[in-house]
Amino acid sequence: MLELIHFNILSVLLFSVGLYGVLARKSAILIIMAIELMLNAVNINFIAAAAFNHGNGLFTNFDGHILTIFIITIAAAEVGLALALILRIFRNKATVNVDSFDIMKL
Amino acid sequence: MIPESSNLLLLMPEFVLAGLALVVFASDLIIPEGKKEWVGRLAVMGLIGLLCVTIFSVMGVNEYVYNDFLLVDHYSFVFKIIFITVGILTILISEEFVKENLTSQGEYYGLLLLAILGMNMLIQSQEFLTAYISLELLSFCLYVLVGYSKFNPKSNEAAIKYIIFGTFSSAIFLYGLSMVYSIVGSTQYSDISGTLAASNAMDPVAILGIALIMIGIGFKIGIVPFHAWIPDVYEGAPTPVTAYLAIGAKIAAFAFLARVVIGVMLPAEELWENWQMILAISAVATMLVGNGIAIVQTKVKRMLAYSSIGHSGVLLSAVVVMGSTNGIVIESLGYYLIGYAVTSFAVFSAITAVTYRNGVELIKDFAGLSDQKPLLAASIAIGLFSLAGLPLFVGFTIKFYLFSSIAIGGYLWLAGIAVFASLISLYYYLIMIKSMYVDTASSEVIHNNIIVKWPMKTVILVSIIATIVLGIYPEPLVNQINEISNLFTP
Amino acid sequence: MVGDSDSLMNELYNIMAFVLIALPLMAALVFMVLPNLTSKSYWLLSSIISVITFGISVFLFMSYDTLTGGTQFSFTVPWLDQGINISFGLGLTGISASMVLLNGIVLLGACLISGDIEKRGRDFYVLLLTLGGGVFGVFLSSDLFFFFLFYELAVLPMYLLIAVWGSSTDFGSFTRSKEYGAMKLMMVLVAASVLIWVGIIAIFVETYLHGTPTFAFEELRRLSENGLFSVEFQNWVFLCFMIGFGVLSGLWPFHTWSPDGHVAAPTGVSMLHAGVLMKLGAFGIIQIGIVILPLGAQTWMPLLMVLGIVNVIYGAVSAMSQTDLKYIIGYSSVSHMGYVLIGAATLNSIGISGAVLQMFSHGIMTALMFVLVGAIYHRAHTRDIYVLNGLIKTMPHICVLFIIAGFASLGLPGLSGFIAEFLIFLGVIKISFWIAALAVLGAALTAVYILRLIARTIVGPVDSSLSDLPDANIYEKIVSVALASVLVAVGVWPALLLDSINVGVATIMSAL
Amino acid sequence: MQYFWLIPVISFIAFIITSLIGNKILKQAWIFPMLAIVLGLGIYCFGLTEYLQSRFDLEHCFRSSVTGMVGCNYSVEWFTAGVRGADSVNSFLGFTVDPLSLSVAGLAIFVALMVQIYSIGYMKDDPRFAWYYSVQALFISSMILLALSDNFLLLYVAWELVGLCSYLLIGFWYEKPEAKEAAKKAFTVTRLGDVGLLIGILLIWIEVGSFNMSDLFTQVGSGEIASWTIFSISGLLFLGAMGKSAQFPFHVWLPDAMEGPTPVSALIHAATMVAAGVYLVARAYPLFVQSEAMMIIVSCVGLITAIGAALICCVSVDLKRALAYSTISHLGLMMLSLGAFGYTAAILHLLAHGFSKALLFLGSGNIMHSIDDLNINRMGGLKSVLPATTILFCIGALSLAGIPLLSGFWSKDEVIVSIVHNRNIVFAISSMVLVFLSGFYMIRLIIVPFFGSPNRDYSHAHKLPFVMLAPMGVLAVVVVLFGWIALYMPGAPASFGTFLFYSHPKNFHLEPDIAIITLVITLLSFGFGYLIYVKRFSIFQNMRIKARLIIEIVENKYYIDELYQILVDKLVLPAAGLVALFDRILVNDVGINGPGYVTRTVGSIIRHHITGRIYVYLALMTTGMIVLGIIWLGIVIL
Repeated sequence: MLELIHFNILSVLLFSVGLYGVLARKSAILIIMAIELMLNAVNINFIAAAAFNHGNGLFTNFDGHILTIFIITIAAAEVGLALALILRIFRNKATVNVDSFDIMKL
Repeated sequence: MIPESSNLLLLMPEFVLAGLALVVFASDLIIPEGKKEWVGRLAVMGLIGLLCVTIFSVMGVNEYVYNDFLLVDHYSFVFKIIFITVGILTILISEEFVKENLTSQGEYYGLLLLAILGMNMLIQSQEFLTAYISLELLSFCLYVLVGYSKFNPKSNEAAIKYIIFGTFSSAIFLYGLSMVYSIVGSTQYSDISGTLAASNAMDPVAILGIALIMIGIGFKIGIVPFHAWIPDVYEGAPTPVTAYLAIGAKIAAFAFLARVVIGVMLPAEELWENWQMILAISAVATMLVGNGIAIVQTKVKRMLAYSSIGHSGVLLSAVVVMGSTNGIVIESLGYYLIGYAVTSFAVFSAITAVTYRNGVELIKDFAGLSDQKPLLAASIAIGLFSLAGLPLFVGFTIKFYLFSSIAIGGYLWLAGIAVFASLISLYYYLIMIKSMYVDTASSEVIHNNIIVKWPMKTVILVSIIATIVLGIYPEPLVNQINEISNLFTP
Repeated sequence: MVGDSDSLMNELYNIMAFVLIALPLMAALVFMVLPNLTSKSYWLLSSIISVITFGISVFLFMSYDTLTGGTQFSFTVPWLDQGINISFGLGLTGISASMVLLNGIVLLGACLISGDIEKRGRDFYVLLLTLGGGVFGVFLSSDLFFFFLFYELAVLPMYLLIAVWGSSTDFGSFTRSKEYGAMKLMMVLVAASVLIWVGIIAIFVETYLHGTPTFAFEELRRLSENGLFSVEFQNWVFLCFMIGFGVLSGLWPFHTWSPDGHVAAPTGVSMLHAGVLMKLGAFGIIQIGIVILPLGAQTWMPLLMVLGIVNVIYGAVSAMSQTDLKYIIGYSSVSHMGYVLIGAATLNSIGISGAVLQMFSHGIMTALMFVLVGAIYHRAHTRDIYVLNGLIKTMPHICVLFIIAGFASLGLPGLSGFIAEFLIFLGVIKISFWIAALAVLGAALTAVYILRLIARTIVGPVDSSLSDLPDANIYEKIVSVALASVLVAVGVWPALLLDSINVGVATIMSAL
Repeated sequence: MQYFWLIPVISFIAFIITSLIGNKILKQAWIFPMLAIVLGLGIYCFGLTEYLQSRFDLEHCFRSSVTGMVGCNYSVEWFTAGVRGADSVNSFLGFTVDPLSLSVAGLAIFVALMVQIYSIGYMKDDPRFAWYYSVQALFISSMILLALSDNFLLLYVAWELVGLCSYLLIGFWYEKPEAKEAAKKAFTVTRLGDVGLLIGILLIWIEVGSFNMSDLFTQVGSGEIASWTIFSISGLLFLGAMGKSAQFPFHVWLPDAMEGPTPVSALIHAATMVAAGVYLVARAYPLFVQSEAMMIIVSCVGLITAIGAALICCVSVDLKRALAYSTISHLGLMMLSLGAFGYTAAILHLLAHGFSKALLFLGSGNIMHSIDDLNINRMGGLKSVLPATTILFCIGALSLAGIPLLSGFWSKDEVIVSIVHNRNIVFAISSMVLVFLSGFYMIRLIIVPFFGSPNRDYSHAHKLPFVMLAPMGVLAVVVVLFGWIALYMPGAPASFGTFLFYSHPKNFHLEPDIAIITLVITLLSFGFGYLIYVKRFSIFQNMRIKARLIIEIVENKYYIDELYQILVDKLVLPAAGLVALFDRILVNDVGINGPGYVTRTVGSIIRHHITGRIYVYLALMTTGMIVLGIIWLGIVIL
């Protein structure tokens, strides 16, 4: 039987994978993707909490579901914007390797 | 008890602002190339109108709207006024810069307006999802604005760094929110604080959730250890945008933080006591790291970025002592933010004027400015002296006030470190002043070709005068802010 | 109608203290707004302003009623009645009366002497007047917040004044650039004010927690008498004040900003720097430290006295081996300010009144010296005492006055320095014989370096390269003669100042 | 008498006028100082007469219970410092008129008048004629103040002012390196002594609560002050006196002071200012006599100084320097006398010496004026060139040598009597040696320059104007006649000893045995001098060669100047240099610049965590989160 905790664990794992990806990848696009993973972990958490706790205490409405939809939307916009910016920099530098994005430092 | 209302007219400023943004976007299509500054002027006129609208529609109001999602009160009123004013000033200093350096000028102003809208919503939200969406609205605009200088690799790089960092911190923020939600079942401040205060044995999940939320906000403010993006983004962004980041975005973030702390954290006293220490440590680190690194900078904007980190530390120290002496802290925090804003405008407006044509960025390139453009040099000097906390300028009074309230809150040592940090800051400000006033003009950079037009001149004069007047006659302003603090003192 | 004009006069009389502070600051502001004039006209305008402030300071000094005593010319308006509750309070005490007079004199002198400033005249006079106004503010404030505000305001212009209009000097084995001197001065002084700031905040917090938040001296004093401040509290806060204010008075080992500042500064600024700026610190210790924190004062005074005597001897010995005129005078200032610190540390009325008199006397004397050194430097383009010689042949006026100032400095009776030092000795010998003996010895050491200076530069055979230098110009003559006459007048008739100083000291003593 | 304060004031006004307008009326600049001093002399004479006639019935005058003399005091408040009534110091401008102050003031005014008249001739060609007179006026003003002041503070004021005048006048020809160095030396050395004086005054105030002399003496007399305190106070005062009166080891400045104009040497460095030390000891005599140890110290210092200086005087070839050493020797003798309870004798000798030595110096001034040289070995046979000067000089010299009927004889006899009576045999014999030496050097100074064969060509010698010879003549008359007041003092019951005395008046009595012994010794010394310098006995020449070493030591002033020079060069100056270096390197560069440097360095190190790489930033953020979490846990657990 699936409990809330299982979804939570899944979410933590997904979040961790995303975190790892953010820290380990050198390509800007992969970093964005990893961040998307993290956001998906968030979504899982929200949906699971809303579904399992429905009716208890303050869990009377569909807040969790609504939150998820908003997050998905915003994440999409975010990715779009990020990709646009990456495209821009790719045109100027012909690379998306974040190692080369260090004109400004120290 | 604050009444709830369904009077949507209370959101009139936001509606008007959104409409204004659309009008500005549309006007960009109509206004021909070469007259694009009228887009900005239209925005300014609109914002001035908005100022009136705001004053007439929400002044003195204290009501919840949208099912308790938003709170229209004096706090949000004061900050709305601040945001709109900051917006006006930013647009005014942008005009020449945008014309000389950026393509597609129209959207620039529209995005600025949307950013203001984001701030306005952020400040009056009483619920984390609304807050998050407003924050993202603000952030999206800023991401674009930072990268607005399309062909400037620095600008591109800054935008990339900003957006990756920003989305990453959003993810963390949201993850924290999801954890809190799974315990509380709601994202409203009052519900969360109610649950936190009620449960004696605190749920580790909720604590971790709150922590992640705070980290997300901490990123926006740029406190140590979440400060790394600030220097790069400030440096890479077009100068007026840097000003906007350093002034508008920072004020918004702090206003938001204060709201969250007051709404969520303070009722859970035990939790807050632990947090105070964490924040204090972070504040000390922020002040020392920011000012310490600023000393060795050679580029003006980067130096100001680090100095801005240092100021975040000072402000964070004020947040630390919230709770024990609410009223006076909020009062001093508000006063500090306003004083910081006018002072920073004195600095940034002049720096924008200097950089818009010559693109100078090194401190030593400012040599000889006082001979060639005395007004700009004076503006920067006054602003820097004020930032360093020297008197006659507002910087002295706000620091004195803020440090006193920190000390009253029981953190005299923190106040002491803050004073010490402002001593360090004096050193690098003086280096900048030396460059302008003492060093002889270099042959490579000549400032004589700078033309200071009336919008810029207005901002410079207004900010200089405000820097002085607010410093020596702060009473009306403080009284206004005092109204806010009364809201939070039972 | 008569009554009206009477009350107007009364009004004006009451706000005199405010006018004194506001006038130079307003003038500075007006200069900034005014269209560009020539340097000469700014000089003329600021000279007029300083003549007026001089007049007002003389008026305040003369009208200070020594029979009534206490704080007079009180002027209080609420400034912030919310939150931390600050009022803008001014008042003239017996001690500040003579200090205000000192600043009036030195500011006038500094303005008159600076007529040769060509570069950026406007900025120079704006800053100079701001400095003067700030100093007046410190002496007249009766409120800790404004005291500190004016204190910082007085420090603020120093950086630019030195860094822009100063001069760099190469000493062979090392160099002292004007930027370095200015930066060091500014950083050390502001670092010192960090301590003061912390102390002020600590005091305020105590009063706030007690339910009577205040910055006003009178109020704080009353609270202190009622035992609000515990001994431990007083101990650490007074230590902050002692070091913080002490640094501004050249307290060893934080004194090097002062000689290096002098070496870099232009003449008028040196005058104000040594003449009044260094007095602010001692004034703070006496007027605030001792009055508000008497128990702390009692704890730390032995240390201050020892440091003061180190100042005296160390400054004098350092001055002995210097070769730059300004260094010599700078270290002599360090040495003389040591007397002030010792005098304050005696915590008895004679010592403190001696300290205040010494502040006045040293202010005038050292201002005079800097006028003359500035004049010499202006003509000979060097301050090296091994290069300068036999100057009295070519510049008799400058040299004669220099000798007068020098003798005032070594404590020759008949000039003001003697009475001041003598009173300090009297105060000290009540505490410790050996400290007094060392202090007297210090005065003898002063003779050594002053006479060395005179023998090297002023008398003796004259070099051909120096033989056709002109003597002082009319302004230098006026200023130097006026300052020298003050030295003589106070030396011959010290009661001029001592009457009001005694009253002020009586107030302080009643706090102990 | 109550107008005595006018004397210094008038002179001071003359000083101011002359220094302001002196250069405009260059050749007439002497008028105001002269006028002032003549007026002063007038006031003094009236005052003296008044004192002598009616001192017992004047309102302000009363007999001191300690000294027994009648003193008249007048004072006004000068200043008060501190809280009035509680803890304050009151100081008065007051003067006292008693036999002691009258004597010294009289000496000062009279000699000053003579010297000023003399200077009209002597200084007339000097470009700084006006400056000379104005400083002279200041000197007179302060010297009279010194003599008259009734409290120690005022005395100290005057004490320093006369020092200032001495400084200014020694350095009168300041272009000369020797002159400026001598001036510096004089002021510095006396200043060192003054440290003692000032501390002594401070101690007096602590003990008595006032600076007033009579208050001090009353308390001392009533035995309220511990003997140790009396010893230290008197010792400290004596330090000041030693400095001013050029007593060993502070004597080094006086010979160098001869760089000043000769009339200045006559007035300041022979007759008046240098005697101030003796005057101070005499003034504070009630204090000194309370401490037996101090009296012995005073005698010893006096004796050492007297003999040491007399020996140097015997070999000095510079006429003025020789006279200066003679002055030191005589000052030593006065100190010796004071230490031997010869109070009256010392003052009498002070006066007699003052007149005589002024005469001698003016005589040497004549020589200087006419042949512009002071080396006695290059003179010889001056008697034919300067006959009048020769006579006058001889009168002065013989007076100091102690030839009967001249004033020096009486005073010296009085001194010797007190030494023999009050001190042991060593002192007695030493004083006899001293008599011999002073006789010897005086006869040497007479024989070598004035008599014998000329060693140079005098054809270019300048003639002496009357204005220079006249005051010398007056002085010579005084020198001849003055000593008789030892037997009869007008206005007093009998001798000078009934006018000026300590504790009880005592008549002067000539003790024939002592008088005869000293006379014999003096004559012996004359004979000795005659044999050496006139007959040039070869035995003495041989002795001279054999005692080369000793003579060399004496000629080099026992190497004391060199010792001081080494002390200054090798100890004081390097120490000062070291302090300055310490100040620059350690205090400034390390102590002040150091923290700034450290901050900068730390800044430039920690800036390296901003690497510019996004993933590093993100990692930093993550690590920061974890670190904050650990801290948070720590806080929660604690």
